[in-house]
Amino acid sequence: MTPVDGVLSASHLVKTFRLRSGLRSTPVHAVKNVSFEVVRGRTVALVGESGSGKSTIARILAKLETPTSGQVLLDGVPTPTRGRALAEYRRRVQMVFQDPFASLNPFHSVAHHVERPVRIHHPELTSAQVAARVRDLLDRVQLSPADRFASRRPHELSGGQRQRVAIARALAPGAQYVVADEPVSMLDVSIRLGVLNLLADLQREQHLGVLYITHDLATARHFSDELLVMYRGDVVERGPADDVILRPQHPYTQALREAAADPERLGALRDEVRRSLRPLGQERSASA
Amino acid sequence: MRELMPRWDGKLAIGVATVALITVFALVVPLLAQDPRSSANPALLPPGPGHWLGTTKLGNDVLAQLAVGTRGSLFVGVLGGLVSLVLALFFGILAGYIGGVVDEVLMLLTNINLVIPGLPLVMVIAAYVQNAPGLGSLARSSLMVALVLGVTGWAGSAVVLRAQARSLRTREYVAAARVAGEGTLRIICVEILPNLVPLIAAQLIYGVIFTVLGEAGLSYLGLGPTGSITLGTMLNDAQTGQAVGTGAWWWFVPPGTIIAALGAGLSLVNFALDEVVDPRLRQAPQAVRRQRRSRAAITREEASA
Amino acid sequence: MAFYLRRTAFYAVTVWAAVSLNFLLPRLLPGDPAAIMIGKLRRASGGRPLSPEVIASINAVLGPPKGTSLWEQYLIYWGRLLHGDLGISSTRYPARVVDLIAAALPWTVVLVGTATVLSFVLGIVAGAWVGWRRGTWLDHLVPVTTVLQSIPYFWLALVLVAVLAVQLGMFPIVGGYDVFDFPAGPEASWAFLVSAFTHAILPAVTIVISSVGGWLLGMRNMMVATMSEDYVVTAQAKGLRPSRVRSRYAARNAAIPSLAGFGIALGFVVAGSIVTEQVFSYPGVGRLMIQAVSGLDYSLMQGVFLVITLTVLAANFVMDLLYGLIDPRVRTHA
Amino acid sequence: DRSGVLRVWAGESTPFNDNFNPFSPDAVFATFGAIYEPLFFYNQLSSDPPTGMIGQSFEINGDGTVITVKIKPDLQWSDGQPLTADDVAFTFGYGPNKSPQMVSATAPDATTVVLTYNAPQFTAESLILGSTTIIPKHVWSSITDYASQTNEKPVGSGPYVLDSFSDAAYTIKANPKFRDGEPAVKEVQYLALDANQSGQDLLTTDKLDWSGQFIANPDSVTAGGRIGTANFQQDPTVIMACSNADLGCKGPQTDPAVRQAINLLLDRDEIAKKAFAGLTAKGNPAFLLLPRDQQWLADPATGESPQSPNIAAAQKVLEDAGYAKGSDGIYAKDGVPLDMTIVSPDGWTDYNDADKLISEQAAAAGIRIEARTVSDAEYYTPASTGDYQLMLWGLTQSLVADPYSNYHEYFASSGTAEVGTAPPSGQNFARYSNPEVDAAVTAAAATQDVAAKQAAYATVQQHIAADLPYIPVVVNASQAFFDTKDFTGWPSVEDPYADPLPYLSTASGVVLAHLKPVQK
Amino acid sequence: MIVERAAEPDLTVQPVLTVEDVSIRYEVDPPVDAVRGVSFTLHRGEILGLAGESGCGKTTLAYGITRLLKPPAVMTGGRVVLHGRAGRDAGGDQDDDEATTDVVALTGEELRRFRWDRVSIVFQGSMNSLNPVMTVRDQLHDVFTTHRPGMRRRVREQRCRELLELVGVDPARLASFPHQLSGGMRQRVMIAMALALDPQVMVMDEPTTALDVVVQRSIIREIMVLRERLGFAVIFITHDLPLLIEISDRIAVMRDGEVVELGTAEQIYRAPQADYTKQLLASFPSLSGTRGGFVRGREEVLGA
Ligand SMILES: Nc1ncnc2c1ncn2[C@@H]1O[C@H](COP(=O)(O)OP(=O)(O)OP(=O)(O)O)[C@@H](O)[C@H]1O
Ligand SMILES: Nc1ncnc2c1ncn2[C@@H]1O[C@H](COP(=O)(O)OP(=O)(O)OP(=O)(O)O)[C@@H](O)[C@H]1O
Ligand SMILES: [Mg+2]
Ligand SMILES: [Mg+2]
Ligand code: NI
Repeated sequence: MTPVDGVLSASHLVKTFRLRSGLRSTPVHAVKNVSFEVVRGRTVALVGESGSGKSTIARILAKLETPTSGQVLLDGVPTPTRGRALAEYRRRVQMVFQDPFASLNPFHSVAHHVERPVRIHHPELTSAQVAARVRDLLDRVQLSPADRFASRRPHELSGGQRQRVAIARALAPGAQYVVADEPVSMLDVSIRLGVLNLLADLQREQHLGVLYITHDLATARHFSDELLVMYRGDVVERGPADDVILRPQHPYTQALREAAADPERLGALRDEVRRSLRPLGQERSASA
Repeated sequence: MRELMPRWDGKLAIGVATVALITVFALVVPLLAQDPRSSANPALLPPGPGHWLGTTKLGNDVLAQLAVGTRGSLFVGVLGGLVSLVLALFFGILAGYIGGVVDEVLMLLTNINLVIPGLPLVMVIAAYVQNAPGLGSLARSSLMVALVLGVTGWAGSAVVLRAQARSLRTREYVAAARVAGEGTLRIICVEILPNLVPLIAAQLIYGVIFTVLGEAGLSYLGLGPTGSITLGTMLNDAQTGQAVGTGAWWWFVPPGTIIAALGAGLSLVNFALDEVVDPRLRQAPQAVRRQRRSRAAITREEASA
Repeated sequence: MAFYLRRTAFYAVTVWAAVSLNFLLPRLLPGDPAAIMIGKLRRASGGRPLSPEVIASINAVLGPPKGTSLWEQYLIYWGRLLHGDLGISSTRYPARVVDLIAAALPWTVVLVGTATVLSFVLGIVAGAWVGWRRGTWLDHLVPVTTVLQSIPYFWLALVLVAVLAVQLGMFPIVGGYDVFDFPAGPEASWAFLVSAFTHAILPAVTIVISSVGGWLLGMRNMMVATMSEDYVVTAQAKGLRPSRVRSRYAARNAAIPSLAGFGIALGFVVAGSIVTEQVFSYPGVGRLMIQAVSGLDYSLMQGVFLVITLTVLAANFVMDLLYGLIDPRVRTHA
Repeated sequence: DRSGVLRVWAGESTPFNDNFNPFSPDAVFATFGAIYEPLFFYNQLSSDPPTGMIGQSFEINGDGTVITVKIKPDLQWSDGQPLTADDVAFTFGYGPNKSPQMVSATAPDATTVVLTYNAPQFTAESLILGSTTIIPKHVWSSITDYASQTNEKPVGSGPYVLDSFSDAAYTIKANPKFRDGEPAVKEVQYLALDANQSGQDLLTTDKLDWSGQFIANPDSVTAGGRIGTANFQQDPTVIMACSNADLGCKGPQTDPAVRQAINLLLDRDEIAKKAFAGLTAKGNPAFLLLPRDQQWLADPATGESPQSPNIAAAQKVLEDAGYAKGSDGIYAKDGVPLDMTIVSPDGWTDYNDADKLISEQAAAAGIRIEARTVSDAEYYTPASTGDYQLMLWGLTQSLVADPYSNYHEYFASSGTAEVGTAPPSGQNFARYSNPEVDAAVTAAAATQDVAAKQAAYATVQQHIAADLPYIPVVVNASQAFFDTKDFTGWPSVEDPYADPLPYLSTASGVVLAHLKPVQK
Repeated sequence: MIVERAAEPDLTVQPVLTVEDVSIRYEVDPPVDAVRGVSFTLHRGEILGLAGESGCGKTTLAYGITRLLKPPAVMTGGRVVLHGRAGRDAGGDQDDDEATTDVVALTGEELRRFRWDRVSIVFQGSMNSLNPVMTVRDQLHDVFTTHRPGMRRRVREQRCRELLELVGVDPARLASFPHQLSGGMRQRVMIAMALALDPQVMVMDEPTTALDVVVQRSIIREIMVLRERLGFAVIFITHDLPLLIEISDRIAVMRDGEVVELGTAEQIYRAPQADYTKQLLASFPSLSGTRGGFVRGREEVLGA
């Protein structure tokens, strides 16, 4: 195992939204006291059903949202909220969004998307150096030859290619940690693995710490070292990925595990349904 | 950006051509025609050689007046449109992007402005402004009329822009830009505004139409600009000069026609922009036509087979 | 409920803002109705001097209250307003502004109301039809409406009067009713209603022609957009009759934004009616407004502006309430 | 078919004010002449002596301080109460009629009224006898605040009484108690319209029988032969200049040379043709209503303003006064260019047009005059307070064939005030002040000797024609249109018994009483 | 290029829907041939899975079968036949349900009556399939008032309540507006509505993609229960191949508008023939089994 030289940790994160309707406001407890650590070179997966607070955590880590309480610590130092320190934090912690169609501005070229973070975080570079770096990044996400892609706009790219641009953008400032919020859920099945594999490769090569957020248990298991299961804002189970998936302890994890499609159980559901209906006769009305 | 450009079609072509013609007319003809204020012609000449659109009661050449008036109206229209656009951008985009309390306050102001009926407000403000001391000749200049119309006419656009800015704000690419470290101003200007271009253009055009018509209305009510010629003041002159009663249609009809044509031309351009903002508006009818054509082709094939 | 609370609060604030604006504007800019009135009286009496009592009494009625702070004036203003006191007109001294408006308002409300509803219904029905039959020759109707929308109201009115009323004699030329038949003014009779109706046709037609295009276009666009909504496709898949899909699923949903815009559009129509009333010598508030403005009759101007604003606000408010009935979503989401 | 109802538009706009108070500036027009009358009718169109209305005859004593009026016997108010000298005396002691110079107004018997003043009233005769509407004492004695009355049920002595009133129209009907017997036209309906165009439309469609309005091409209305027209020019239209720097006027127009130059550069012919549709008469710097006032014209040179421009002469005047043309073609002196503003009320087309022409003509001579239109209110108030440079303005002619009231009203310094305040009496809004003119006007007031008056007026004319505080432009048209098919008895050039303008006080009542419906 | 595998011919199963050589084109610039010569047969009571990546033409095909194609789509060729219950051909006096219908030839009123009565469809986004401004009751009643005009109001209401109960939604929700229901409930309401007229075929186009897995599971189970009880056939469209394998009887794999492979679920899973099928299967790392196509990191590739 690679030596641990950095850690991004979430400590007792709480996020409560206020849903205002008229004069009243109701609290939405999106995240309730969640702690975990992302170590460089390792991957942590965060799974859970829709609305369980996964994206909220991602957005807190990316400083798009401030936690109601709790802290995000980078190498043990609380994260800043403004100024140069925030820029430095952003240089090191980046995010890949769910939707490659929405996360790229249709107005700007591929080069622009990758170049901006380089320029922002490395103002000392000359234009030539920036261009070289952009080319290098595009090559690294296998958008090569880079020159052919640099001037294109998002709508001229396939979904997978777009997500690669998004990844290149995340890597551009020289990120050490990447928060990937369902990075492939909007992609075609056939290209999902390509993108995930690329991310996994980069993670290895660049020694990245990755927080992989998904509701797909299968990829979570294979992609991550550690796995956290979230349910209604709480982490209900955590542990090494294989342990959690193959030997779920918490009832919710078990339910998730059950619900996930598994071709191995071919025909099982049909048989089970037939079995359950037959002895009880036609009158019995179905219940969820 | 291809998809941000309106698609070239008949409507747009007619619209652009109309507006372009009117603009060229307004810019070029005044250089060629005689002084629109010159009364050195016989009065109320019907159209004919020498005076293609006849003369007014004072002997002004209608063509010259029309050209200069169109220029004046365009000036008022564009200026008023710009003023209201700037205000709409300020209120709309700021409210939409920042959200929260700022949004509430700005939208309250916008909504108030929106529900207070426009012309009475313009009349009241114009009456006050035009009688305010210390403004001198500015008080009833076309500049002031444009300002008053601009200041009262932005709310509708602001609502539209806000809605769009709000939806853009929640786009992931805006969040992505923030994560990349972009500043707020740059995000608004570089990430959000360009995507609003068709919408902003549409709002500007709408503002121009609104101001041109508003100016005409104000002029008719005697609150228009004095000292400068616009289509509105021309109509007002024609109306008070009893052009209708004396049968001097050449004095009365052209300014109204130009206003209507300008408005219609701009609206047609707006159509194309609407279709950019909401492609369904173009695609749906087109699709029906294409399908019909193809169906017919298939039936023909089958029939011949 | 939250929705209604919110809207009510909004209207309260708007009313407050309109009233305060109305209070402030004439005070920000000097203009002394009393001086104007005294000047008029003096001219009327052929240059003879006016007695001090007369000047004093006019100052008392029209002049600015002396020795009071702006804040006190504001409170007094509200107090008077709440008692229905809008002051005395200086151009029609000593008529009370309230009486002038009370006589004029019904005309405008009926004219504008009828024309707006007519134009709305026509526009919505035609727009729904054009939208439903998108891709056919009906599409060409849409650009044509822009011309109608771009014609200045008063210009159209003058042309219509010249052609239809003067040349062809099809309609009366001026007024709200036939003053020759009803010299004593409005009365509650069938004949009078008929007269008022025939006099309202041409002004109403003007308003309808100039405003119907907007409704048509908006409705058509919404209709086209709605037609591609999943629930419309579902309704078709359900095998519902086309007429039912059109009315209950497509047109009804497409009309909702237009309804929301109805109140606001009313403001524009009121504006249009002001110039229209001028052309037709129609006895509505628009006429009063114009006279007040040209005579710098601040009380009347304020009064008319306030009444127009409040009326439009009230219409908006009613629309909002109705909107809640028509679109169930707003009742829960603000 | 129209049952003999006469329909009138006197230029009033909707809605009508329910106001029949003869003291109110906002009263409807039928108040003056049709319902209320003065003692005598002074016909502006002729130099004949006034004709009696309520009054039978009058006498002014030698020094002009006592006027004794005999009124007609057995008069009645429209409510049946007797109209006696007591009412007349009451009227002259009431409200604004009570001038500071008045000593007493008494009624020694039922038909005699004695008005006593502390100063000669020769020149005020027409005002006192011809423009003071007589009111019933039994109604008005209890009214203290006459200015804010609306007098919705007027009780008068004229040929008509109020029948019905609405915002859009009111009707007056024949007064059976009228001293000369009920007038022949039994009903008159007054309309309110908001645009000249509407009036013209109604005239051509036979919906209107009488109207006094400007119609640029009267032929289009009269062509059918049904509508007759009359146009008696009377009131001078002038460029009024705030002329007196000493009283606070600001601008180049305070220099008489500038006013003289403007006077010379005007192309009055064109203005008359284009702005006033050729319906006006020629103005004169003596401000006389020629030929009525022919005997008062001292110098034939002031009998008519130049009709065509003389730019060279105008420029010479300027250059002699020290002005020089600047690089922009505009004359200037001491670095101050000749740059002024002339205003007229919005919608007064003829005035607006004339302003535009004046502006154009001035520019041709090197003077910049910007033409602006303003709201009515913005026109009258600044005029009275002197807050303007140039205005196109209408002076009114005196009722009688004697220019005194004009000279006194518009040129005497008693009628003016500092800029910023309105003159307490008189309408010298040009703020002209010339001791010689003042002395001449005072002298004319104190005499009835024609030669003495002529001498005094000569002095006045000489000064005002040179100083030009009011630069004459035209003598304004006043067009009247009337239905000659349904009604006869309209005034004509042959029989100008009254000016047939429906908005003219007294005269309109006289015309109404003269008319006869055509029996069909 | 269809790799249809001769599954053991089961003579007890009857075809309910035959799709023959259907081609559909979008008349855009340039034209898109979204469905190209697709043929398959749907048997009574069967779940036929339709798999394939985004944009391969699944939805278009479903719309084609149900005659719901909207402009600019045109069916350029092919036949869709819905067989009568006993396999009889259409006859004049037979009940609609019994008739064999050439779906493509239906027009106007006939088509309208055919819809929902015999083939119903549940769309991709159930969120938007319900009219937001009509109550659930109104939208359910609509189906009956149109297709069963003689039905009494009371009976109708009763039937609606039954339907909701059937899919596990509280009948009190009849009075609700769609936005007052959760996503899962809306989906169930749509399924209830699709069942209302007891159709022979129900097309489900990604009915559960927007839902979270647990809810998704319960709905799928619901559908299977109902199918067992009511005997309708289902065309189930999704790109989630593992899910299809788990629940379908047979699966058709589509690519670029063509069906590249059709076989029983077991055949597809255990022994895929077409390369594309294999590739698709490899895209889904197995939950409990091996990593499949998922290679994590360079060294493992080398190590493998
Ligand atoms: N800006 C916000 N305002 C109010 N509530 C919010 C906001 N953002 C998220 N929430 C609520 O917080 C909860 C958690 O949302 P979050 O997006 O983190 O869930 P998630 O696990 O990412 O779900 P999904 O899998 O659907 O993306 C949800 O109930 C959501 O409605
Ligand atoms: N209205 C349209 N105009 C033009 N092309 C269209 C239209 N609708 C769909 N297409 C094209 O037809 C093809 C098939 O689309 P379809 O929606 O049937 O795919 P799908 O398999 O349902 O995909 P998904 O899994 O994303 O729902 C695609 O290439 C698509 O781009
Ligand atoms: Mg999420
Ligand atoms: Mg699909
Ligand atoms: Ni006059």
